[in-house]
Amino acid sequence: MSSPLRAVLSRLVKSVAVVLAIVLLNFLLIRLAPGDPASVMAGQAGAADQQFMDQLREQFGLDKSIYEQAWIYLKGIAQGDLGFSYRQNTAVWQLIAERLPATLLLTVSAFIFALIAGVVMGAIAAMNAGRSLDFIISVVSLVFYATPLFWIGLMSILLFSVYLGWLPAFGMMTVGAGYTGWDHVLDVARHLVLPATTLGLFYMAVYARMTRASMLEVRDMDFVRTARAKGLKSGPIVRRHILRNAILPIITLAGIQAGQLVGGAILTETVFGWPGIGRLAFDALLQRDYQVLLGVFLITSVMVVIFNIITDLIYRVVDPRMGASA
Amino acid sequence: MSDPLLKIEKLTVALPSAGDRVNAVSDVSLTLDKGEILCIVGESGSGKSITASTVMGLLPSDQLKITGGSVTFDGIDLLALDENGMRKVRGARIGMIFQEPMTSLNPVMKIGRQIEEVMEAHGIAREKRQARAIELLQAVGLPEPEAIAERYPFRLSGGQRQRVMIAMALALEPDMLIADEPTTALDVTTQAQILKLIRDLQRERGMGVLFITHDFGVVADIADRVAVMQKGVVVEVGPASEVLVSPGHPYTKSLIDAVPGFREQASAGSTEAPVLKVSGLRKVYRTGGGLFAVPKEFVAVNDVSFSIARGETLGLVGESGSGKSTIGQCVMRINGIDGGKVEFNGSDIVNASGAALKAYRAQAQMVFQDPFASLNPRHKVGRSIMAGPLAHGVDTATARSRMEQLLKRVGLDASAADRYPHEFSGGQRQRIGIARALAVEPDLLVADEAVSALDVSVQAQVLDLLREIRDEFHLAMLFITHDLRVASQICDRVIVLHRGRIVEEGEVTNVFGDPQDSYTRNLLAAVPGQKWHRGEQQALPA
Amino acid sequence: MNASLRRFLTNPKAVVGLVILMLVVLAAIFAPVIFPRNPWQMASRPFLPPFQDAKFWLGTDMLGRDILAGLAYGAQISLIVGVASTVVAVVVGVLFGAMAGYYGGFVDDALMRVTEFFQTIPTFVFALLLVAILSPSVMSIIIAIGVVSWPPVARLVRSEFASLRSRDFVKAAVVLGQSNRQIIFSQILPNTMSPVIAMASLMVASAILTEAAISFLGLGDPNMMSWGYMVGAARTVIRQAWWMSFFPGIVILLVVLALNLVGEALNDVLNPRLARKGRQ
Amino acid sequence: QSNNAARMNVIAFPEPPTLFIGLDQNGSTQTVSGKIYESLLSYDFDFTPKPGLAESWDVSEDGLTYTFHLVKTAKWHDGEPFTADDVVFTTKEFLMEVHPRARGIFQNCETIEAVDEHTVRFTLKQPFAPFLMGFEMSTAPMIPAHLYRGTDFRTNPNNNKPIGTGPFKLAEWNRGSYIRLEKNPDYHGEGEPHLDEIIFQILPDAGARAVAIEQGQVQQAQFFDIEMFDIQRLSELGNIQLITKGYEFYAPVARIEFNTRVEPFNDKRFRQAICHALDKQLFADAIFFGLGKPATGPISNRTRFYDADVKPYDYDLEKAAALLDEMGLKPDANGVRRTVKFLRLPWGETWARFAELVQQQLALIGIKVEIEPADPASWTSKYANWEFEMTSNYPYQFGDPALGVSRFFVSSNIRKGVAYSNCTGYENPEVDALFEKGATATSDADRQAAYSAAQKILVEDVPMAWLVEVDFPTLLDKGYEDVVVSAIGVNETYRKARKA
Ligand SMILES: Nc1ncnc2c1ncn2[C@@H]1O[C@H](COP(=O)(O)OP(=O)(O)OP(=O)(O)O)[C@@H](O)[C@H]1O
Ligand SMILES: Nc1ncnc2c1ncn2[C@@H]1O[C@H](COP(=O)(O)OP(=O)(O)OP(=O)(O)O)[C@@H](O)[C@H]1O
Ligand SMILES: [Mg+2]
Ligand SMILES: [Mg+2]
Ligand code: NI
Repeated sequence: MSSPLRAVLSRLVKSVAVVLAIVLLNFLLIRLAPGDPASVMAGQAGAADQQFMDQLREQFGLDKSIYEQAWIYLKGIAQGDLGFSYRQNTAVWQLIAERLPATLLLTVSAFIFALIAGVVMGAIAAMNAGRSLDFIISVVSLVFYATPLFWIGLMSILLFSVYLGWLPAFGMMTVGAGYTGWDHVLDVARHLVLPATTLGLFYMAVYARMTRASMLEVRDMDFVRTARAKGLKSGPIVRRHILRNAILPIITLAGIQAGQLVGGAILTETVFGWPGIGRLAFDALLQRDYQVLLGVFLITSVMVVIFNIITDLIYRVVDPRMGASA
Repeated sequence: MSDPLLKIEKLTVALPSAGDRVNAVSDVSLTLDKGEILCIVGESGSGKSITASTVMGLLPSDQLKITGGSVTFDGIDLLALDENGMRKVRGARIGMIFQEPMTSLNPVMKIGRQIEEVMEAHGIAREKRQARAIELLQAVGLPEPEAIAERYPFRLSGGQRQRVMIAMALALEPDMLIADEPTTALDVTTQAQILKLIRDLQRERGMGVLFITHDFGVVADIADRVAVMQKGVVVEVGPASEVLVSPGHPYTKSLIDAVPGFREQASAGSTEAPVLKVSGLRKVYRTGGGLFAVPKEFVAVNDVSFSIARGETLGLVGESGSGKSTIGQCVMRINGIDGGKVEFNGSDIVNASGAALKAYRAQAQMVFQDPFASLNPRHKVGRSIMAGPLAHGVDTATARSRMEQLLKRVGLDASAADRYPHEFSGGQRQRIGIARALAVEPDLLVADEAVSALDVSVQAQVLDLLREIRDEFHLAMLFITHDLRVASQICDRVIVLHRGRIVEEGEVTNVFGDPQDSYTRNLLAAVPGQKWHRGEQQALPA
Repeated sequence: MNASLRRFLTNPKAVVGLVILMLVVLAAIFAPVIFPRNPWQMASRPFLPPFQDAKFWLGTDMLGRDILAGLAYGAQISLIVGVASTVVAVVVGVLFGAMAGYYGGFVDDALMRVTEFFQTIPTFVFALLLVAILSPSVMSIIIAIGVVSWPPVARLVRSEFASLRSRDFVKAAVVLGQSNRQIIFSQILPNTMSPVIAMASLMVASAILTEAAISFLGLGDPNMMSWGYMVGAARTVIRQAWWMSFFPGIVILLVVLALNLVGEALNDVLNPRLARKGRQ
Repeated sequence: QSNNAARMNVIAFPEPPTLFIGLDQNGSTQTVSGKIYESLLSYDFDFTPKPGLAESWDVSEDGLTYTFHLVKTAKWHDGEPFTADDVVFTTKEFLMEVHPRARGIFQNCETIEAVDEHTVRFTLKQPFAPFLMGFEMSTAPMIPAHLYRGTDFRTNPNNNKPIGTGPFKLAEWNRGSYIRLEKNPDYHGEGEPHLDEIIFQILPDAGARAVAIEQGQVQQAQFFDIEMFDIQRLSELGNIQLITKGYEFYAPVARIEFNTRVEPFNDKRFRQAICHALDKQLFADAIFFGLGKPATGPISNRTRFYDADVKPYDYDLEKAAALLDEMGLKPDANGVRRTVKFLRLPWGETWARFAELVQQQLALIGIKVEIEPADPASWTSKYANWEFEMTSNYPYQFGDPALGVSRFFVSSNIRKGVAYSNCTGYENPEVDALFEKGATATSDADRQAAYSAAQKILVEDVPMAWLVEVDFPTLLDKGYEDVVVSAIGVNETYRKARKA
């Protein structure tokens, strides 16, 4: 087995272990929580008696021991079954699958926006270090870095939807408009603008600051001096030598933050009524819909793990030193 | 005689206000002719690099400002050039090599590409570049140049990288080469090769070379002319033959006197019973390892045996990575071992633990290489020195008085106890380190590269101190160094290590005077400036 | 240290940050004096716009509660949660990091797996879950934020420990016969404190943001007025009463900004080299 | 989709967990599946029964026999005819197994039989006055016997493909986004329905819902879809009408329930003091933004047998303080007489504000209220298991005290672990007897007498503080007519609803 392949494989095994651990942890945490889901359901039925609640408990396996429940759940997962939501009367997998695309659309757009805008801003700032442009960019990113995401969301709704009326404030498409084809795409895009920027701004600030710092650090490195001693123009120096090396820590960071993006998505999806799994998770949290929660957690963790593997691979491509165990 | 290739006149560069002196360099005037090697020597911080950077236009202009003087290169006023004008000079007409080969190449760009970049920057047609790069790699003596061109820097050794740097600097056949301590980070053997390479290329192409070093041995081997700098001022300039043999300035003289030479008198040796006995020592490092990877094993020390008696100094020499420090750490029980025995005063210390280990700690001490890293920056000096005795149950008052005595003994004021390490110079810190080791009143002292980081003049003082202390306290000393001349100055016996094995061992003058093993012979041959030491004037370049 | 302190106090970032923080701390401390009325008490008519009644500069909310008083009392919660959860995170992180970095090998491996595990879990989601399970209260929020934010500290401390571990002065301490405990706590730990302190001040900032987000989603302590709660409660009336969400948001922004400035200034002063590395 | 189709966009919040009304009677489930499933009757605003799947009905003199004559042309959405057998199956087998509230009604039946294909007869064991109120859509939705008989009702695959007899069929359900119902062309009502499709938009965010109705992206919002404070503003926009009719069947009274088992709530004076200290008008204005009026007692004035002639609790802090003084609860240095816990109802912002206002108001008489937060699960479980001191609630009354009110007060319904039972622990044999009489008496006059007496006693004993009779609002685009036509308003079939 070649060594990069081996590294990727061991990475995968490790990831699976992490995912397993997460499943167990969440399962235990949630099961240990107070509140009996059967009584909620019974309550919502308008009236309830013991017989009805026992029925419910039995139906959803709530009368079994916690270990049995965990085991049943784990077995289910191994067979690709994320459980069944008794609140929504639907397979958890289906609930998540229906909402996952919306979340992916939101987070990936936010991520791409943040990464491109952030790196460009950071690079401009670093190249003008000490000048007013740098100052402006630094202040802007410091402010976005400190602004609560949900508040930016609200303020941008106020500004862009309520007062200026430029962009829709909520949802993923114009309700009842029944657009098709390009109109549909455009419609979704218009709805995407505010939530994606809101979610992305914080990370944009993070990447801008990071890029700036990283570039300034790389700028003082020996090999940059070498490049200058070669008589290179500043363009190639920045692109080939400084940026190329400065981007490495950002890739790592981006990988780590993929998971945090999902957290941000809960807030964003709440503020903008975006029909994704962040919203699903929050509703499930409030309703103690255990199965859905477990499913969402599992999926987000898997997403994080996948993101990490991807960044790992990208890193291997970008940094030749990685994966070469000489 | 035509105009010199490079003419520096009254160059003054100001330091930022917080500096310890006003100017980094002041009123520096130097000239360099075509086909000539000018060495700039001087202690750390004397302004050598600043001078070179100024010529190259690479001063960090936000921190250091040129406040006076001129630099003329081949009739061009370099200081008057704008960035674009300067850029055209850099790489094309003046090449430069730096001290740190490990960090001077872009880690994520292939070697060949990095060389081609120089040509690209100066308008060489794309088709020619690749062939030329290979040709250059060949010229600097790299094996398989095609393969090397396709590699990333991390796959090359330090010496190879320095060759790549040279290839890069020479790509456009510049008129002048600036080399800022290009061999300081390298092994002696590699250093010798690189020095020879630079010298040969310079001859071949008739370049002017501005060579910066702090090692007089190197100067002796390579320089046509020498400029000596001290605290930003050129104190002496002249042909190498004159400056090295009959230095005019007292500073130059003191520097030259401090250069250690090989000892000629055999040491008396010790007749006592050995305190430390190492036999069949083996140490294996395991790295990597994981679910899918078998850990890689690296045998750092293999079957090493030796013993040291009180009052005796055993030297451990060998090139970088030969396992010297590893042995020291095994002896000190910082590392575990994978085979063999280490006995102190007849008792096994490898498996010692608890009280036995603690007792050993009071008897064996260590002096470290880096004076800046070996003292806890958050502890006052007094506290650092007292830590050992206190750890061994000595009461505070005794520890304190012992600490004060030792400070005096190593030549420091008692008031030093209340200061922090950063308030001391490197040499002073090394003295503090020695005092700390002595505070527990050990029988054995391990000194790992204890003087390597110091300037020659300071080095000489610390060596003297160590020697005195050894005699005064009747210590057994294990002296680890890569510098054969230093070893020869202080050791009674010496062990030559090569890849973790002993290749030669014996009384110092014997080993160095009449080496039996070919590795030892190579090592010795690579020591720069030997002919100068032996007084073979004629060997100096004319 | 005095020199660093001077450098710190002359750092413009530090000055701006400290001034804002000082104001907030004062507001938190003197809230009961300036606004003797319970912040939950109705003070005036509901939906009073700002800058109209001199007694209620920032207006009132839908139950007629004074926004300014709410902000002052909210400062208490934000600061308490920010500082306390950071303390939790730092203690846990330092312990984990110190053990892993100092002992290396198996201990390191095991502890780092745990750390990685906690880093993989989407932190905010996890914090929400913890608060929900422990049932919303100041205590549970502190615990939740602490639990999700220690891994970066652990990593930082671990790497500092690992590098200091091989530093000569630590070897010297080993050789001098100091015990592991002495070495960890008196030799190495003080040397890791500068970056940890700098990181901690940045963590207080993000803890305040997290607390605000948790309260915004309605999982805050229902008996404590907090900024996040105020924005969350105002969300639904944003069209009628922009000021209800605007001012608390601005205050959060300012405080977090101030803490970031202070953190950066500390970074600049305490570890000039690390300063540029940014976070994480 | 053609754009001149008669379409209506309605908010659905929260997203219904399922559309199978047989198993789930959540509010939003009712709103959506009320268009898909039908029951035998519908009710006018004053609860007069109207035809549904039953064309006509007779009640015997002794109040023991109810005979329903069914619509003959009704078909299930899968094409099978709707028959008396379906009614028998639904009421005798299906609902008895899965629907506790319906069980409470149909367990009064001695026999349920199909007289012929289109006639069903219910024979009661003893008179049960509100029996005719039991054929509302969510109480007794008709379930197709041919798909459910003999199956495990809870796991029947048809649960995900609702098959009813209603004017609309499920066309598409895009979870998290919308549910589209389309016209049932085979509907039994002549020329009905008038709408081509109804799209339920799932808008989880309150702000988003307000914008949607404001900008005309949806044409109807109901219950608590729009936060109370927004109603007035939206109703003044010109294109939107505010309707408060159509909630008579639910007519909840927002109230605080006391756990009368625990100190100090076991003392009537303490409860009365609280009643005096709460400004009901303020609750109606500040919490419900005028959509409601102060309540006088356990029965809403919209529900049958209301009686206004009960002891009044005027807002009077002095009376409240006097009662507390009498109990010996003296203020301490901070003015606090007693600290109590308030278990907050987790159904959204309104109830958070409600709790905060209780806290504010009781503070004025020295009762310090600590709010206990709860998610739905823990609220329900704490409430059901009597682990609370006070909590708020607003259960539906289902048009008749025997169906929606007595359950909270009769001692036979003190059942630990069961939410929405007599959780306050109130026990009074006199009240038990009066409620019993109210349910079994056959004349309305007798019933009124019993319930009036019960109300008087309850208001004197105040096991709960009744604060506000909540008016649910329906916001409806002015371009639609005949939408709210019965006591169940938006949960109705919409067979008559049409574009103007
Ligand atoms: N960027 C800088 N900012 C401020 N001071 C500097 C800077 N670079 C060098 N100096 C100072 O300038 C003086 C000369 O430095 P220089 O690097 O030329 O010394 P050097 O002779 O090359 O020493 P070494 O042998 O250690 O390389 C030193 O005192 C140094 O501290
Ligand atoms: N902790 C370690 N893990 C793995 N390999 C190590 C470790 N320490 C040293 N080595 C390797 O063991 C070999 C011997 O190292 P050692 O430090 O003893 O060399 P040295 O002779 O002291 O060299 P130098 O002159 O550079 O100090 C080197 O190849 C080094 O890379
Ligand atoms: Mg230098
Ligand atoms: Mg070494
Ligand atoms: Ni679509």
